[in-house]
Amino acid sequence: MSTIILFTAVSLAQFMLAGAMALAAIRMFCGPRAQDRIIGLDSLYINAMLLLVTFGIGTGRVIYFEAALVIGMLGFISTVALAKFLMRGEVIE
Amino acid sequence: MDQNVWLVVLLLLPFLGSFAAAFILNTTSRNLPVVISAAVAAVALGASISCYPAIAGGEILRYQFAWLPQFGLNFSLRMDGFAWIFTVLILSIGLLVILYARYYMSDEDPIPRFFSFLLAFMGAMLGIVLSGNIILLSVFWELTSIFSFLLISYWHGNANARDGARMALTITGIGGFCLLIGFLLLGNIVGSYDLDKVLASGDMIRAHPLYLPMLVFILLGALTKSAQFPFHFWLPNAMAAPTPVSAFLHSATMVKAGVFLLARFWPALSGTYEWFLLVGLAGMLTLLLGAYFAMFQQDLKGLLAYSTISHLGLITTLLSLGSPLATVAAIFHMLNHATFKASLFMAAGIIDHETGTRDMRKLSGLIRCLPITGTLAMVASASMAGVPLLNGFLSKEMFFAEAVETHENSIFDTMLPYVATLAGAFSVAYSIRFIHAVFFGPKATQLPKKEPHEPPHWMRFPIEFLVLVCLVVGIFPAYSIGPFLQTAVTSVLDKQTPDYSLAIWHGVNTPLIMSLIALVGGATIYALLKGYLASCDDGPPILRGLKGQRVFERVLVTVSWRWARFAEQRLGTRNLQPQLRWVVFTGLIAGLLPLYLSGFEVRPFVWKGADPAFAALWVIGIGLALGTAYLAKYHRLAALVMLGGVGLIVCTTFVWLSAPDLAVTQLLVEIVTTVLILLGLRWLPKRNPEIEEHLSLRARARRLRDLLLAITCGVGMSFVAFAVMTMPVPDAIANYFLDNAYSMGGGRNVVNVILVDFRGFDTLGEIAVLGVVALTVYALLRRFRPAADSMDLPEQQQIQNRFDAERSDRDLGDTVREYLLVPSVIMQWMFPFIITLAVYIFMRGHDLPGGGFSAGLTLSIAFLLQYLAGGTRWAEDRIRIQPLRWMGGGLLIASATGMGAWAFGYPFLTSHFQYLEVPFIGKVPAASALLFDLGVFLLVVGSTALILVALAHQSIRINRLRAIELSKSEAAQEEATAWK
Amino acid sequence: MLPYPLLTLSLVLMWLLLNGFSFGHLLLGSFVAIFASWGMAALRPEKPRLRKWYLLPKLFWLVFVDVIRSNLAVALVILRGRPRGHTAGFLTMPLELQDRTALAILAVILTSVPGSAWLEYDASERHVLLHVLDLIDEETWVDMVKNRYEKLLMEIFE
Amino acid sequence: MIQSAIDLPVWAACLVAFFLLIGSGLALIGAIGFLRLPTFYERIHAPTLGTSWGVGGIVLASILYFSLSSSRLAVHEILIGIFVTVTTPVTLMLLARAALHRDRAERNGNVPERKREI
Amino acid sequence: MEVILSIAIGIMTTCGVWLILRPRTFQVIIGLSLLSYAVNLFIFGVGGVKSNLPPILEQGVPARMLTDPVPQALVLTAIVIGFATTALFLVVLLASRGLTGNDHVDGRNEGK
Amino acid sequence: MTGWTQHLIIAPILIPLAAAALLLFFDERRRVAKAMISLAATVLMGFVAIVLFRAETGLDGFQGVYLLGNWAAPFGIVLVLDGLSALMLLLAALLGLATLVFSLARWHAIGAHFHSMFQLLLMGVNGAFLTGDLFNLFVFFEVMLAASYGLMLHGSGPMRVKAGMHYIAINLVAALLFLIGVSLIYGTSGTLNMADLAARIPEIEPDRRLLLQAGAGVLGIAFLIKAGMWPLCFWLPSAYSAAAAPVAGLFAILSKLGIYVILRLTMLLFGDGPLAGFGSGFLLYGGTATLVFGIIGVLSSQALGRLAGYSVLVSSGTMLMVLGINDGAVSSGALLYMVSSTLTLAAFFMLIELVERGQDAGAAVLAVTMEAYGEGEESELEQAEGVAMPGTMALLGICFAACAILVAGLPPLSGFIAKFAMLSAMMGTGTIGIPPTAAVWTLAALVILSGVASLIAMSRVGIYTFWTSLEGVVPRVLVIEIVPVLFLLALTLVLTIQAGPAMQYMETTIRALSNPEVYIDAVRQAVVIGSSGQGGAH
Ligand code: NA
Ligand code: NA
Repeated sequence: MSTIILFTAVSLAQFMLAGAMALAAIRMFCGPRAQDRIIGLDSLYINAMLLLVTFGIGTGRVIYFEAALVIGMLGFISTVALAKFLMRGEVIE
Repeated sequence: MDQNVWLVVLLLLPFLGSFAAAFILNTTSRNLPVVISAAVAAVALGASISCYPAIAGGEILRYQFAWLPQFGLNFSLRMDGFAWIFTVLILSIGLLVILYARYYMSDEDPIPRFFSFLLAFMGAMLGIVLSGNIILLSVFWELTSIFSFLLISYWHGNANARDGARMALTITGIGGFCLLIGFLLLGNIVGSYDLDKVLASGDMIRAHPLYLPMLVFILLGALTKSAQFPFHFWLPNAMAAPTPVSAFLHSATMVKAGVFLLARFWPALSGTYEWFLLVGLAGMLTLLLGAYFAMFQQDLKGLLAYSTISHLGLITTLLSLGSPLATVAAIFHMLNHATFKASLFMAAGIIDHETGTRDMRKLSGLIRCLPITGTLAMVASASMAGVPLLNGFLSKEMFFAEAVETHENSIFDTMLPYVATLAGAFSVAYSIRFIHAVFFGPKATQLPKKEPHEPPHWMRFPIEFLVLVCLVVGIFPAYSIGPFLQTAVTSVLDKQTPDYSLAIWHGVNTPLIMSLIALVGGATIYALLKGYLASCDDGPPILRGLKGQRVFERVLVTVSWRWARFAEQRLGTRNLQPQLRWVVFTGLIAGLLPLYLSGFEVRPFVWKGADPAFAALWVIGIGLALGTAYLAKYHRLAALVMLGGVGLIVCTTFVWLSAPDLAVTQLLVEIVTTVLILLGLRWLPKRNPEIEEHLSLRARARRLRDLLLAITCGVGMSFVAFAVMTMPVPDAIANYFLDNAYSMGGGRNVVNVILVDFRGFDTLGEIAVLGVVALTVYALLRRFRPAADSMDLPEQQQIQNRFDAERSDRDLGDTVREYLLVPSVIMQWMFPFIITLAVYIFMRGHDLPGGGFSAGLTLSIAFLLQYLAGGTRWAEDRIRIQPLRWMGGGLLIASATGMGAWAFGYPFLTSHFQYLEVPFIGKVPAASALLFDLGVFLLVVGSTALILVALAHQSIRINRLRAIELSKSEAAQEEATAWK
Repeated sequence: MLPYPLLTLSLVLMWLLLNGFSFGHLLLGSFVAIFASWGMAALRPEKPRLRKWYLLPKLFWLVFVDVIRSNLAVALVILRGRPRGHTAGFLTMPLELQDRTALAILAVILTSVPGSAWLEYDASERHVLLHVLDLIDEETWVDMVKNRYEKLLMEIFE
Repeated sequence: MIQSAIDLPVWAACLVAFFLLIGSGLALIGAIGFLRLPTFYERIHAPTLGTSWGVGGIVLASILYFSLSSSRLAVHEILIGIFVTVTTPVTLMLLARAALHRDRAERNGNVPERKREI
Repeated sequence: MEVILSIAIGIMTTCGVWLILRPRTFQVIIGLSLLSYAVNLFIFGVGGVKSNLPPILEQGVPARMLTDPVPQALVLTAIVIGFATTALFLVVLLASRGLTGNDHVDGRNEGK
Repeated sequence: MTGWTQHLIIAPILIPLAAAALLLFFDERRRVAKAMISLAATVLMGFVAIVLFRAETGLDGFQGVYLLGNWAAPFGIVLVLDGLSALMLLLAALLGLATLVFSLARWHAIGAHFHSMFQLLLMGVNGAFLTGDLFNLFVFFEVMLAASYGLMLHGSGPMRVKAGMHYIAINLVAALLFLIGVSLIYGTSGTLNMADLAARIPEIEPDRRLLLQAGAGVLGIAFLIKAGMWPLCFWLPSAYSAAAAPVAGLFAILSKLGIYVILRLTMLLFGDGPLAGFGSGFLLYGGTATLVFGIIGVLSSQALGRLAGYSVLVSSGTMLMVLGINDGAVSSGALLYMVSSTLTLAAFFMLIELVERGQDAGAAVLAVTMEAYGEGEESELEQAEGVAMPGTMALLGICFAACAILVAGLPPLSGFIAKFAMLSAMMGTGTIGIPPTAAVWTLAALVILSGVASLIAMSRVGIYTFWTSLEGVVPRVLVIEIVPVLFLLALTLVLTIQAGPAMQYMETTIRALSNPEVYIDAVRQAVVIGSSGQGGAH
C-alpha cells in the first residue's frame, strides 16, 4: 500500500516538476527580455534540483544528493554572473 | 695496391678536393684552389692511366660495397675500356680547363667556390662513367645536373646566368627523374640493377612488354642531357656560364653523358625499330637544326653551343642505326668532338677576355692582335668542319659511310645521306664563319676593350695541346688513338666488334664525295650569307622569333604556377566553414558508408516503455537545443542561457541513468563555462538583430545544404546511437572493474577507481591537457588587445557612472557598490561553505560520487564567486591565488605518486591501498590513489583559476590601456595648445 | 585560531550533516571548518556584531510563518488572479537599518518571501525600493516591514 | 522501484506523499505564474514559491522518507533547503536591479525613476 | 529510454553541426558545446542505458548489475577535456576578434 | 629488458611531464633556468630514446610491454614498445632537441610558458607513440593537441591567431569524432586495448562488427585530419606556415603521428581476419588526392612557409597512398621516407625563418609574379663578376640546397634513397615479371611528379631568395639557430650513408607489424608483478 502511495506521489511530483521545468523553458525561449530568460534558467535549475531529490526518494538512494546539493549551493552562480553582465556589461570588474 | 681500389680513389678524389676548396674561406685566394684542383685531376689522371694495362688486357676493374642491398642498390664501380677512355677524357680535359680557368677567372670572382663546384662536377661525371649499378649511375646523373646548375649560375648576379642555370636544371633534372623511372623499369625487367646483368640481358629486355615505356623514359633522360631536339634549347642558354665551364661541361663532359649512356646501353637496348625511330629521329633533326641554327648565331659561344648540339645529334644518329660500325664511329666522334670543341670554347673565351665581346658583328680582324690564338682556332674549326688531316674529318667520314649504308627500310634511312651532307655543309659554313668573322677583315673598331693581345702562355697552352691532339689523331689515327679506341669499342660491343680501319685515305668513295660536296657547299653558303650575317639579328631567319627559352618559360609559368594556383584555389580553401563542412561530411561518410554498403539493419525495435518524466525532460532539452541553435546568431546571451538549460538536462539525464559522478562534474563544468563565456562576451562586437542581411539565393542554398548536412548527421547519430545502445556487450572489460574495484582498488565508486587507479594514466594525461590549456589561455591573453569598439567601458557602466558623477552626493562607483551591497555579503559568506563542500567532495570520491576533479572545480568556483562579488582588485587584495604553483604542485604530486610505486619495484601508478588504524578515529581507508587525486585536485584548481583570472584581468588591463591612451592624447593636446 | 566561532560551528555542523556523526568526522570536520574559517578571514568581511543572538529563533519563526502565509496568497493570486483593487507595484521605503549583514538578512527575507522583492537600496538616501505583487496599500507594507523585521533586526545587530 | 518503501507504515507514506505533492505543486504553480504574469517585476515573485515551500516540502518529504525508512536521522537534505533559501534572493535581487537599470536606460516608463535623476 | 536518448543525441548533433557551419565565432563555440553534449551522451549510451540502478558498489547488489563504468569514466575525461578546449577556443576567438576587429571565423568583415 | 630498465619505457612520457611541472615554479623572467631545465629534459629524453631504440630486440622486433598500475591487459593501460614506436620516439626526441635549441635563440622568450608547452607537446607525442590503448591514445592526442594549440599561437599576431583558430576548430571537431569512434569500438567490442581488440574482432558477431567498422571509420577520419588528407588538410599549410619556426619544425612530426596511428591500427586490426583491408581503398584514393593537392600546392606557393606546408601534404599523401597499397616492401621503404621527410621538413621550417629574416615581406610573392608577367628580366643590368656572398648567406644557401634536394628527392641524400626504396619496391625489382598495378603506377608517377614539382618550386623560390635579393640585409643568424638545422641535415646524411642498416630496421619493423599475433600475444600475456597474476600491491 505504502509503495503504491509513494509511487503515485513520486510520479505525480516528478511530472509536475517536469511541467514546471517545461514552463520555465518556454519562458527562456520567449523572453521577451534577457532578464526573463535568466530567471527562467534559475527556475529551471531549482526545479531540476527538486526533481533530483524526488528521484532520490523514488529510488531510495541518497547517492543523488550531491548533484542536488551542488545545484543548491552553486547553481545560483551562473545566474549571478548573467545578472551582473546585464547590469554592468562585464562579469568581473 | 689493388688496382680495383684505384676506382674508389679516382671517384673520391674530386669530391675531397671539392670539399677542400670549399673550405678555403679566403675568397680572394687564387692559387691554392687551382693547385688543389690541378693536383686532384693530375693524380686521378695518373691513376687511371696506370690502370690502362689491365684494361687493355680486357680486364674489368670492379669495386663494390653494399649501400641499400635490400633493393639492389650497391655502391658498385666498374671500369672497362669505354669507361676508361671517358675517365681519361674527363680528367685530361678537366686538367686543361683548370689550367685555363686559372687565367680566365677575374680577380673579383670567388675562385674557391668555382673550383669546388668544378671538382664536384668532375667527380659526378666520373661517377656516371664508372657506375656499375644503374641506380648509382642515375645518382651521379642527377648530381651532374645539380653541379652544372651551380656552375652555370656561378655569376648569379646576372639574370641570364640564373635563368639559364634554372632551365638547365629543370630540363636535365626532369630528364634525370625520367631516367630513374626508366632504370627502375629496366631493373624490373632484368631483376637487377647491376650493369653487367643489364648489359647481358639485351634479348630479354627487347622482348619485354615494358620495353617501350622503359626505352622512352631512358631516352628522355639521355636526350635531355645531350641537348637533343626538342630539348636542345637549354644548352645555348647555359652559355651564360663562365667559358671554362662551357668548355668542360658543354663540349667534353656533361652533354656527352647522354650519348655516353646511349652507347653504354647500346648492346642492351638498341636494335629495335623503336630505338631506331626514336633515337634516329631525334638525332637527325638535331643534327640538321643544330647546324642550321649555328650558322645564324652572333654570339661566338652561341655558335659553338649550336654546333655542339648538332655534333651530338650526329653521334645520336650514329647510335640509332644499330650497326656496330656506326657505334664505333659514334664513340670515335665523341672523343674527337671533345678535343676540338673544348679548344674552340677556350679560344672563344680568350677572344671574349681580350676584346670584351663575343658578338661576331663587332669582332673583326683579330688575327693581327691574336695571331697564335687565331691559328689554333683555325685548326680546331677546320677539324670541326671535317677538313682532312684533322681528327674531325675521320669520324665524319665514318659517319658519311654509315649514312650511305642501309639499315632499316624507312624514309629516314633514305634521307640520311642527304641530311648528313647538308648538315656537313652547314657545319663547314659556320666553321668558316667562326674564323672569318673574327680573325679576318678590317680591324675592329667597336670593341669594348681596346688593344687586345695574346693571353699569357699558360692560358693558351690547353688550346695548343688539344689542337696538337687533333692533328696527331687526324694524321696518325691508327698509332695514336687506335688502340685506345679499340679497347673502348670492344668493351661496348664485345663480340659484335666489327673490323674497321682508322686510315685517312680510303680511296675515292661516296663519303669522300659527300665530304667534298659539304666543303664546297659550306663555303658557298657562307659566301652567300656573309653579308646578311654581318648585320642580322641573333638567330636564324623565320625561326628567330621562336625562342625555345621563352616558350619554355611561358609553359613553365603557366603550368607550374597559373594553373597550379587556379587548381589550388579550386581544390582548397582558406576559410573555416568549407573545411568544417568537409570534416563533418567525411566523418558522416566514414561512419555510415560501411553500414550502408553492407546493408546493416538495426535490431527490431521493441517499445519497452519509457519513463514519462525522462521523456518530458528531453522534450524540454530538445526544445532548448533547438532554441539555442536558433538564437545563437543575434541573441548571444539568450543562446548562452538556453545552452545552460541543455547542459542541465544532460546532467539530469546522467542522474537518471545512474551516473551521479557525471552529473556533478557536468554541473560544475556548466557553471564555470557559463561564467567563462560571459567573460568573453564582453569583447565581442554588438549585434544588431534589426539588420537582417539580404539573403542571396546562393546564401540560401548554402544554408539549405548546411541544414541538410546537419540533419543527416543528426539522423545518422541517432541511428548509430540507437543501434549500439540496444546491443549490450557480453564480455566487456567493465566486468573486471566491477568485480575488482572494491577488492583490489579499495573503492566502491567504480568510476572513480577507474579514474584514479585502473586507468589513472588517462587522468594524468587529462590534467596535463587542462594544464597546458590554462597556460595557453594565459599566454594568449597576455598579448590580448581588444578591438577598437570594445575598448570603451560597457554602455551600462557609462550610464551608471554618469549618474554617479552628476549627483553631488554620490561618488564614482556608488551604483555598483549599492548593487552588490546585499548580494556580496551573502556571496562572501558562502565562501567557507563552498570550501567545505570542496573538501567533502574530494574526500568521498573513492567511495561515493566526487573526486579530485569535481572538488577542484568547486574550490575554483568558490574563488570565482569572490571575484564576482567584490571585483578583481578586491578579491586579489584578499586572496592571492598563485595558480601556477597549484598547477605545478598538482602535476608533480600526481606524477610523484605514480613514481612512488617504483620504490617497491612496481610499475608506474601501481596503487597501494590499506586501512590505517588512527587513534580515536579508528580504521581509515588510505589509498595512494587519494594522493594522486590530490594532484588532480590541485591542478584543476590552479588551471581553472588561471583561466578565469586571466580573462577577468582583461577588464583591468583595458582600463590601464585606456588610461594610458587618454593621458597620451591629453599630452598631445596640451602640446598642441602650447604650440599655439 | 577561530575568527568566527559561529561560522566555524556551522561548518562543523555542515560537515557532520554531510558525513554523518562519528568521532572521526567531528575531528576531521573541525579541521576543515577551521581551515575554511581562515579562508573567510582572509576575505576580511565586516564582522557582524551580534548583540542579541537569542532573538534569532524568533526571527526565524516569524519568517517561517510569513512564508507559509504568503505562499498561499501568491499561489491564489496566480491561480485565480488578483482580487479587484489589488495591484502589483513598486514601493519606496526608508530604512534605519545600517549594518550590512542585517540589511542582507532583511533583503533575503523580503525576497524569499513570495510576494515581495527587494530591488534597489540607496545607501546615501538610506531607502529601499521594493516590488510587491499584491499591493493593497503601501502603509500596511511599510508598517509590516518596519515593525516585524527591521525592529527585530536592529535589536539583534545594532 | 522503491525497495525500502515496503517497510514504511502507510501513515508515513501518506505524510511523505503529502509533502512531496505540496512541494512539487507549489513549484508548478510558481512556474505557471512565471509564465502567466504579465510584467517582469511580477514574474520575479513566482519562482519564490518553488524556492521557499517548494523546496521546503520536497526536502521535508525526503528527510521524512529516509529517516523513517532507515530508522535513523537523515537530515542532510536540510542543507539544500538552507542554501537555496540563502542564495535564491541573491539572484533575484541582482536580476531585478539589472532589469530596473535596463528599463530606466531605455525609458520604458512604468518603473520608478531614481530620485532627482536628470 | 534508448529511443529518447537517441533522438536527443541526434537533435543535439543537428543543432551543433548547423552551428559550427555558421560564420560567427560565437555560433561555432556554442555549436561545439552542443556537439560535445551529444557526444558525451553518445559515449555514455554505448555502455547500455540502465536506469534506476545503484551507481556504486553496494552489499547485496551483484556488481555486474551496475551501469557500465567504463563509458562513464570516458565521459568524465571527455567532459574535462571539452571544458578545457571550450575555454581555449573562447580565448582564441577573442584574440581573433581583437586582431581582426570582427567576429567572423575567417576574420572577414561583414558584407562579404 | 628487465629490472629497472623496464621502467624506461615510460620515461619518454614522464620526463617531459615532470619538466613541464617543474617549469611552472619558475617565473617568466628566469629564462635561463627555464631553458636549462627544458634542455636537460630533452637531452635526457634523447638518451632514453636512444637506449630504447637500441634495446635488445626480441623475437620479431618486439621490445617490451609496460603494464601501468600493474594491471593486466586489457584492463589496465599498457605501453607497448616495438620497433615502430621506438623509431618514432627517437625521431620525436631528435626533432625536439633540434627545435628546442633553435628556439633558445629567440622564440622561447617571446611569449609565456613556451617550455612547458613544448615539453607537454613532447609528452603527448611520446605517449601517443607508446600507448597500446585506444582511449589513452585519445588522451595523449589531446595532450599533444592542446600543447600544439598553445605553441601554434605562440607569438600571437593576426596570421597565427587566424590559422590557429581554424586549426583548433577543426581539431576540436576531430576530437569529437575520435570520441565517437572510440566509444563505438568499445560499445561493440567491450575493450579499449588495441591488442585485445585485434584478438576479439574475429569473435564479434557480424552486425556488431559492422558498427565497429563504422567506429573505426569515424576514428580514421580523426587521424586523417591530423595526417592532412585531402579534403581535410586545408588548415595545414596555413597553420604550419604561420607557426613560429621551431614550432613548425616540431609540428613536422605531428602529421606523422596521424600516419603512425593509421599504420599501427590498420596493420593490427585490418591486417587479416574478417576486417582485412578495411579502409585501404579510402586511404588509397585519399592519399592520391592529397598527393595531387600537395603537388599543386607546392607549385602554387609563393611563400616558402606555404611551400613547406604543402610539402608536408606531399609527404602525407605519399604515406597514405602507401598505406592504401598495403605492401610490405613498399611500406618499409615508406617508413624510411617518413623518417627522412620528417627530418627534412623540420630543418626546412627552421631554415625558412633564418632565410626570410631580413627579407622584406612579400619578396617571394614578387618573385613569381615577376616571372609570370615577364618583368624585370631583360632590364636587369649585366653583372659579370661573381658576388662574394657573405658567409652566412653561403651557409644558409648550402642548407637550402640540401633541403631542396631532400624535398625533391634528388640524389644523393636520403630523400632520394627513400623514394628509390619505395619506387623500387613498387616496381617489384627482384621478382621478375610481376607487372605493377594501376595504383602502383599512379603512386610511382605521383612520387616522381612531386619531385619535379618540388624541384621547380624550390629552385624558383631559392634563386629569388638567395641570388636576386642580395641587396637585402644579410640576416643575423646565431650559431644555435643554424646548428639545429645542420644537425637535422646531418641526420639525413647519416640516413643516406647508413641506408642499408636503416632499411633493414624498417623491414624488421614492418615485418613485425604485419605479424600482429606477436604484438597481441605480447600484450595479452604480459604478466603483472607480484602474486600469481594479480595486482600485487593492491
Ligand atoms: Na665580324
Ligand atoms: Na519574494
